[in-house]
Amino acid sequence: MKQILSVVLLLAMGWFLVGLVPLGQPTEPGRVAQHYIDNGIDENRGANLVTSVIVNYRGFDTLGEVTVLFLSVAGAGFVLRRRDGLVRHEHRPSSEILQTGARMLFAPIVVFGAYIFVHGHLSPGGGFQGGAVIASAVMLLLLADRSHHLPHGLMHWLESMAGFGYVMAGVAGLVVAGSFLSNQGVLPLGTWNRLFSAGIIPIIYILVGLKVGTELSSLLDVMIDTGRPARQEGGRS
Amino acid sequence: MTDLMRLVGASLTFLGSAFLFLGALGIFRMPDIYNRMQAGTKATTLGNILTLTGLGLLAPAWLPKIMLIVLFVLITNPLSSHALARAAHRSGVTLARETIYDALREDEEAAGIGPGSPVEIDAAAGSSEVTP
Amino acid sequence: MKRAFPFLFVTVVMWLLWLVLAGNLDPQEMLAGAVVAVLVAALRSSGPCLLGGPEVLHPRRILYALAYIPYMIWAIVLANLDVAGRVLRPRLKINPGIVKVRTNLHSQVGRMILANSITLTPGTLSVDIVGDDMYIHWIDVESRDAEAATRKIAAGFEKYLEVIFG
Amino acid sequence: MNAVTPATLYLVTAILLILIGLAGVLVRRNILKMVLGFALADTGINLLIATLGSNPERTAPILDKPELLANPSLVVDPIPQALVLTAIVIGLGVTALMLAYVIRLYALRQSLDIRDFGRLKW
Repeated sequence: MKQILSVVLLLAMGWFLVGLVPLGQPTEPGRVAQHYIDNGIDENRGANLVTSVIVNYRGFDTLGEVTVLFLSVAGAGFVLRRRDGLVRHEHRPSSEILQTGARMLFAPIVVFGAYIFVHGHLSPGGGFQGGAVIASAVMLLLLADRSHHLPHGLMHWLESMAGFGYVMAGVAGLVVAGSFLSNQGVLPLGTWNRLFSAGIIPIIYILVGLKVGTELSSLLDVMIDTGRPARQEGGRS
Repeated sequence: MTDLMRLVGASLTFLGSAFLFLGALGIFRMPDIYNRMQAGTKATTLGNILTLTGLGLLAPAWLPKIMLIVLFVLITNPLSSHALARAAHRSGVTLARETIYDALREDEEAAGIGPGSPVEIDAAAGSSEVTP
Repeated sequence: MKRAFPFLFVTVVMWLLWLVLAGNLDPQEMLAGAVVAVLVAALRSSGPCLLGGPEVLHPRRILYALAYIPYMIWAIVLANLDVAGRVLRPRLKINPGIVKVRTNLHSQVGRMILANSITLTPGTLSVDIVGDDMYIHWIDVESRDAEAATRKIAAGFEKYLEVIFG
Repeated sequence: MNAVTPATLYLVTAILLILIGLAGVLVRRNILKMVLGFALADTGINLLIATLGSNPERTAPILDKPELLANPSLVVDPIPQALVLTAIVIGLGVTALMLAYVIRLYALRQSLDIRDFGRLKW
């Protein structure tokens, strides 16, 4: 009965969605977007307009987004902190070949992640993507070698400093140009389409990349280190 | 020049997809996980390399990055299949009926551990110590 | 020098990787790449300890490494023709088993590359490594003897890898 | 709607993804599969928003070529893409938190069946 009900509900919702969406009509940018497109280069010098929108025009939202990510990681860490009902994994080293490969690949993957977040204002990519790539390198290392310990002190320091730096960049805009996270006059805007351009945008994206990378790495560390249930039997699966 | 390069690039891409298809067919036809992985790993590696190289010839600006991807695939693809095969053998996945010999099982049994046992074969034999 | 070499080597390789990714030689890119390369090489986890000393750049080793590339490509092509032949035949012609192969490589990277090469060449797949014994799944077992299997499967690669990784 | 354009295909795919994901949440009893359903619906919504901002006659909003710089009206609306980027990150955070709770719940009852967690049901 419930199954049929849910199918009917879904069909109704699908019908509603299909009616809501303008199928097959190309959309033109709205008034705000047209302003960003026309003036984005003059105001920010970042070739990637999406980055300009995220880090500058809607930079305050991104600060909130970074906070949400931090809170969810902190929440996951808090939920998984208590270990009652769980025992630690017994230590089973993986193959020597795999460990060597993981350690060999770690550095290139981190460089690739750094490349992505440093070039966030020039090409597709940015702090969140680059941070995720770096976290994938850490995951590779952790999965290949469970005995590997992350430098938690360094990571916490980096993470807090990155968040602090983001807010400080915003305050600098407030002091110099009179509005939080303003990009005018804080740093020279530079030339279009070169690496050192777009004022504080690359700085903020580098900070976001470091923050996301360290946050996701600690999340993976907590999840891998959780252990398995003490009892195996019982319960429908 | 450009026409020739387009032709070569398109042919390489086609050849690569043919090898990828053969790999998929191999996974379908082979009897057990190890034999399937044999077909899968080799065919996907060469298939990827050929497809990517063909793409690089079609768009020469991408060639350096594509060579990086090829190198990455060459390292990671066999590594992952090694990890999968090892995990399969450790958790006791049976070999195909046609299999004639299993040295690893014999050595594990000689060391007194069965498949899926949490005890490490090298810890039990006390032989190898991996030093970083 | 001996202590600093792995760090320098990783830095230079990462810097070159950055320049290939950036795709141009803008001095700004070179500067940023150098900063990132030094930082990454300074990470303890980035595995400079996998390398030996400066002797890895001996010209003889580089020459053998260059010769290894076409040898490997040829082996991969042969492997794929082998797979294609087996898969397309109406009746599967397989005679599989897991054999033991002995390696006398000591470098960790060398052993990894040996295992990868074995996986990519005709009819063999590396399953496990315990000490100096590699367990190889062989799709068409010709010999159960470890010595003969080593000669048949690994010797060709080891000839090169022994020189490259010492 | 005369011809099937790529945008139409994306929209249909997006709606199907949303519906499949919600169906997973409603019908499945395994909590892990419900989380997967949420993630699937999330992807569908992202695809929907990104497609709504697309236009086959325009290109990506990255002005990295001189001809684009001279004529910026050749690019699409950047706002939906920025929104989707934010949504992906928030979705990741939500999924991570859900998975952490799944691990805790499994430790609590040794089960992932939603029927074993009926205490709050009225």
